[in-house]
Amino acid sequence: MLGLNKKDSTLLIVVAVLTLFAPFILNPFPADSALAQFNAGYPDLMQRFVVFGIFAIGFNILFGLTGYLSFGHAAFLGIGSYAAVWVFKLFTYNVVPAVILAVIIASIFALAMGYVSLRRSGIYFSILTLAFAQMMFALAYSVLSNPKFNLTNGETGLQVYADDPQMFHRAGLPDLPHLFGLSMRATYDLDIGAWSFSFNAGYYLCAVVMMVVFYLSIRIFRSPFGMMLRAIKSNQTRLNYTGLSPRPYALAAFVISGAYAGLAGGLMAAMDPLAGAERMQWTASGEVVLMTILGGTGTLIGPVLGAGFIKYFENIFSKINDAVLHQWFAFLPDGMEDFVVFIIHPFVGKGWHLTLGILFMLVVIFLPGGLVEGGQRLGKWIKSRGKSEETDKAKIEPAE
Amino acid sequence: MGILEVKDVSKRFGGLKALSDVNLSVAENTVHAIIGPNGAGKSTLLNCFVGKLIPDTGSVMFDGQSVLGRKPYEINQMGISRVFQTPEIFGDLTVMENMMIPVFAKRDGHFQMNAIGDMMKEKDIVEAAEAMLVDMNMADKRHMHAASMSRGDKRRLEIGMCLAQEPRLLLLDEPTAGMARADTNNTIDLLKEIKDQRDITIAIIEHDMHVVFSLAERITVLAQGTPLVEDTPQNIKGHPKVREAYLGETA
Amino acid sequence: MSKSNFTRRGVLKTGTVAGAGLALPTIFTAQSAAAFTNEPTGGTVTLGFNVPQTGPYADEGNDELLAQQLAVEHLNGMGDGGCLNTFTSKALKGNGILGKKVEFVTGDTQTKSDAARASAKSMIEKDGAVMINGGSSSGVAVAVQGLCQEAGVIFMAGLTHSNDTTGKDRKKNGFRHFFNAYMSAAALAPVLAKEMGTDRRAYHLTADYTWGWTQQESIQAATEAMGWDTVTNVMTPLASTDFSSYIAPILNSGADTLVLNHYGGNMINSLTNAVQFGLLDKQVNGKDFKIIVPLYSELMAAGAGENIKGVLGSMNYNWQLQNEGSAAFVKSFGEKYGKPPSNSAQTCYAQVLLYADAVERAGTFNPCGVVEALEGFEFDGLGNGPTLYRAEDHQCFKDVLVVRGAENPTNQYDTLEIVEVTPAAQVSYEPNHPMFGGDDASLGECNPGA
Amino acid sequence: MDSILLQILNGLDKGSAYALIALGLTLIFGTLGVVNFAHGAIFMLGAFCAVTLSKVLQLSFVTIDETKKDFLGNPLKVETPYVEAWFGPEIGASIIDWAVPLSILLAIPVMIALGLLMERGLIKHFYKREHADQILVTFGLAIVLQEIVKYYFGANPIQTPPPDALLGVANLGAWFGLDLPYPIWRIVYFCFAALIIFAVFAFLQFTTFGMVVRAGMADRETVGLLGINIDRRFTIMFAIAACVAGLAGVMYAPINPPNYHMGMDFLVLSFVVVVVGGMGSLPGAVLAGFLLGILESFASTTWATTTIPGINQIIIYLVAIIVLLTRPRGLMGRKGVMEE
Repeated sequence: MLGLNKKDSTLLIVVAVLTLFAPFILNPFPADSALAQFNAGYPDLMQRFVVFGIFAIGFNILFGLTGYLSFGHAAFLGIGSYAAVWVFKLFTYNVVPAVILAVIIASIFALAMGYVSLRRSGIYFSILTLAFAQMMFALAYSVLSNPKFNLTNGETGLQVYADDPQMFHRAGLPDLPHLFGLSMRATYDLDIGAWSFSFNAGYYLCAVVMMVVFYLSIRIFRSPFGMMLRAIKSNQTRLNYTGLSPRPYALAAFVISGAYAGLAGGLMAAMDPLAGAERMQWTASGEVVLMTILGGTGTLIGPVLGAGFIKYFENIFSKINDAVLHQWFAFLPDGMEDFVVFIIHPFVGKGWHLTLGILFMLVVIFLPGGLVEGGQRLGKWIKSRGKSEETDKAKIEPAE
Repeated sequence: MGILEVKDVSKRFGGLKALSDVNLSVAENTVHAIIGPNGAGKSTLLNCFVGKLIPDTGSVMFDGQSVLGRKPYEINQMGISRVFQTPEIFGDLTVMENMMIPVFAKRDGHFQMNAIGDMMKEKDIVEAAEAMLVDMNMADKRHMHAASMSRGDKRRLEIGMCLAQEPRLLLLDEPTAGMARADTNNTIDLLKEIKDQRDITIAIIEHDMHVVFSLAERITVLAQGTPLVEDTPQNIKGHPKVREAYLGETA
Repeated sequence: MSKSNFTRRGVLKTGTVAGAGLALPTIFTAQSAAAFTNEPTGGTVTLGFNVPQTGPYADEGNDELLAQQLAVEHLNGMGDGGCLNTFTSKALKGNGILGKKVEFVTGDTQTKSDAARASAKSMIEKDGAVMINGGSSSGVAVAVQGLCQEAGVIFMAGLTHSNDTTGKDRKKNGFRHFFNAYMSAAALAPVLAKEMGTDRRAYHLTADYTWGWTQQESIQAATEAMGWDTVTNVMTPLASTDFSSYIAPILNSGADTLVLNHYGGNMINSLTNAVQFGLLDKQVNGKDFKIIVPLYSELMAAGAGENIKGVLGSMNYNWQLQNEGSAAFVKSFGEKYGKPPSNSAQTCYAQVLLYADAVERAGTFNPCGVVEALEGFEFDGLGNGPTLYRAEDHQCFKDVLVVRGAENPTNQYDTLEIVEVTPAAQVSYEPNHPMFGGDDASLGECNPGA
Repeated sequence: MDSILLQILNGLDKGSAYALIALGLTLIFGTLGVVNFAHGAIFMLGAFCAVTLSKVLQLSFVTIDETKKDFLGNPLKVETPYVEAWFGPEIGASIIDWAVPLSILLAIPVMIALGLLMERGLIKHFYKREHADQILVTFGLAIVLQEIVKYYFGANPIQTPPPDALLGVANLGAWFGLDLPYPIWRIVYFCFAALIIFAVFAFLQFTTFGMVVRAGMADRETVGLLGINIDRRFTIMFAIAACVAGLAGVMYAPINPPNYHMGMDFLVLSFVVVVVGGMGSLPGAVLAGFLLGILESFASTTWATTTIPGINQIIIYLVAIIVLLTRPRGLMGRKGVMEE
């Protein structure tokens, strides 16, 4: 299918089905039940899953394939967001030109930063990218937001004001980012019995874009170019002595992953037209590194899983407060209830960082290949269990 | 006029004179061995051929063109391939992919951005790589991870990868170092086969005299950064200067 | 079927979405179309408390959260009722809001505008919150206020001190109970003149971001108006942890007063460093060297420890304030949590009650009704004395406290002492004041969402 | 002139902290080849050793003073530290006063134990893993350590003053007729840092243990072949590195009040320092630490910020870029360390 082999086609179809039905899959619990706390199927979080998925897929093209560990990719995400919001401010709320410009501008920055940084390798490369990104963050956060020349609107974040020109904006179009009139916030709620599902236009736009870029990333992985990138990671010396210069390949990968980051940034602004400088900070760059490693570096689906994992914790676990805990364990006797709440309390709500940290360690200790390896082991275990049950049956039957 | 002409090459590292006034000519379609005791400057000399080092003085010409100041990949594109002391292969890639990369390099030059094509559908590449695997007797290992093979197989693969580029000059840096006897003999056989079947010049740096004398047509003996003698294997064997340099015997 | 659509102008026809291939069998239950975002339909109403729970302001966020929980208790008729008994508006009965039991959800702003918007959105989209309350920085407040405007819910800001929140970034759906940089300056200036004279040379250190700039601008304007000179203003990066290289040049600058336009960790460290360098022991131009921290908070005071002794600053509220509302609140908070409330806790508590009261008076949760009920609302009994929610910019006008680090605190909670209660009239300004966006600033239209 | 000297002092002081953290980081890089993202957290734990000791020393029993009222109008509870009750008010008070220097005694065993525990319990299993995995696991560890501290101590900074005797300002320039007032504790910090750096270098230079470690840094396999148990020595080096960072933290507590995320604030900077100095080079780390500290101080002067607006925000990163582009392996880096 689409020039993919059977395994990749299956993966693509599975991912497509999962994204398409995500509003159902992520909302498994009835809306009023105590477990509804764990539902993640609301527009904002679904959009975030997908947007950060795109970001991580792109990052994986650089890091997973070439092994160049960039600590500055959040800069491109931020640049993409700023570019998109500027399009909203100056021209139109239509997301198409905004996202396209976001990709272009981010790629230009990636080209410049990659050209310089790729003169070094290993940790020296990482620190160069970190330094560039931190400089851009500092510029965006304060230097370029002074009243005389306000490019980024600093701490508050760049947003659209009523007096912005918006040259191509017409009455009748939504006053928010839209796709040819379809507002990104348009949400259709479907209630089936006790369940409630939200279908959001913005999410589906992001999901379609993610499917496209996911497909592209599979193609890149399986292409001669992808093979060259893996060769860079594997052995640069041999590559050099095979008549191939690693740098143009690495630079191309850097720009592609920068463009992915810009795309994610543009989409992020399209979902929520505000671009804050914090998304450029080193912690944000670190986050995408963690997402990729957590999911499984160099695997196709890993980064998306990693992105979902981290964003789920950030948005779901942080909201579990003591009141919610008490509600959950209300069925226990009083003393018992308090005790259970006391035990769980440090790990949820304001303690969600702690849980995340522990999980980082557990995953990397027990699943060297990240979540993908976890999935594979689970798959094998189920298979072997299925088999052993069959053999059990086979053993039992003759005995009868 | 040889295919590789080295003229008056000198190289110092700080106070240490690694090479001094090396002159060397490798004739086309011969196997030329460079031997010498440890620290004689063999590796330094080789590194000057491939762009890893630039000599302080002198010139290195390949087929009439200077290689000095060019990047390793550019020199490779001129037609010089190099086999390393420890096999340098793409360990994370499969054997087949290892073989495809030099074929791509041969066809596309040093950079081509083919980002969404399917590499397994590049028919000419796949065929050429397959053919080379068959030549190298490795067709059955095509899906193995290169890193998981034995040392001898890695060496075989590396040589195959070099040959896949159809180089005019193949440089071998102690190709049998650290190998078991059997592997060494296999490698010798392989190189003999290559020598017989292909239009290729081979320059070999070696420690192991057994290898040298089984393969070489000309031998240059290097000692303390200068060539002592250059001659045929038969003449080298009994040469007093060589015995002195190697065994510390006085003539 | 319901459809939520966060747009003002563009209303999408249901048909467009249904036409996108989602034809529905009839077994699905249908809801009536809501009149506004998250209209509460059952017996409960959900409020969203969006405060920093991780990052440097986590403790402040925790205080806000405690106060908000207390407010919910009081609204639901539990506990001692707190300020419900002293509040001049008697609309609240202690039976929830409009008879609906009050529930709340919490979110973590992480003191980042992105994360704050994400958690606010999650509370609006997932949990059906009709109002978002809290926060501890102006960047977050402005960002979340903008979001609430778009989404059609009410935003009650927590701790936000930048002029912009109710200045150029004011929004019809957003309200600020906390005071602002201009008010700090206006309240401080007369006290400074009285205590330090009108002939001082001030050296400003300013956190290099929006809040810092408005704070510095306000103080400079107010102090220069009373005759002070401004020696220089030095911007310090927000990420700075050590301020020695900014403090050292003050020694020989000829300045006799240092103004620290810093907040939180920045302020704690810059003040600590300034005291380390012995600035407070110096005599310059024949006067004792003085340090001013325009915006104080209890946590900053605790973090700075002994260093705040004698240092002047301003606050929105302090638990030592003697009035009926304050006494009721401090008692209620103190008995429940064993410590007096901070000024951001008080703001968040008051904001919840004010919102609930406005809903009761309007008789609806519709944000537009709430906006109408809050605009121009005058009240007392929440701890700050008589207060006006001004209609033009949704800023509260009330007395501002000038405080000083106590020389001899008797316990860990009275490290600050109230020097002066500056009356509201002295800190008022025109809604179109140039520091507040001038004539261009406008609240826009109220947005009920759907 | 005075102001330039003052900024140099400030730079040396900032540089001391950078150098001490970077020294440990580069030791771990050089010996174990591990990228330790938890190193900042160790620094933070050091500072909290000081906080803990001063809290412990101030542990009090409560008596009720009927004459005074607390904020709720109840009788005031007066707390008297046990130390004061045991040793008498004066000695007790001075023990509390000297809490920070005393906590060095606490920090050394705690940090060494922590280092050993970390290395044996976790890091050991990651020698052969990719750097990416090392980053993830140590970053996870850093978060966990940080959150534990936050859970017990809160997020707000905790003022930890130096002993009264070391409070205040000394005029360093008095002997030379210059006016150079400088906080005493900062001078103490610089001297302390110099002492530690000297001790580490002396240890590596003049003890057999140190020589083996240095040889191991240069070529791990060869030393292993000589039959020396290099792994055990490296474990000890890890503990020493942890100890250096921890002590840097203890002494830093009075300079800026410790908070739970102070380690993260220093982590990135110290990585930059290590890389600018050259990966695996101890003198490089120290040199780069002081260099960046001084440059940062000068970039914060009004003169610098008016010449190039915002220079104080970016100076460190700008220097890092320039150094790395002109000197491929940092100021004093050796070839082949941490390069893939």
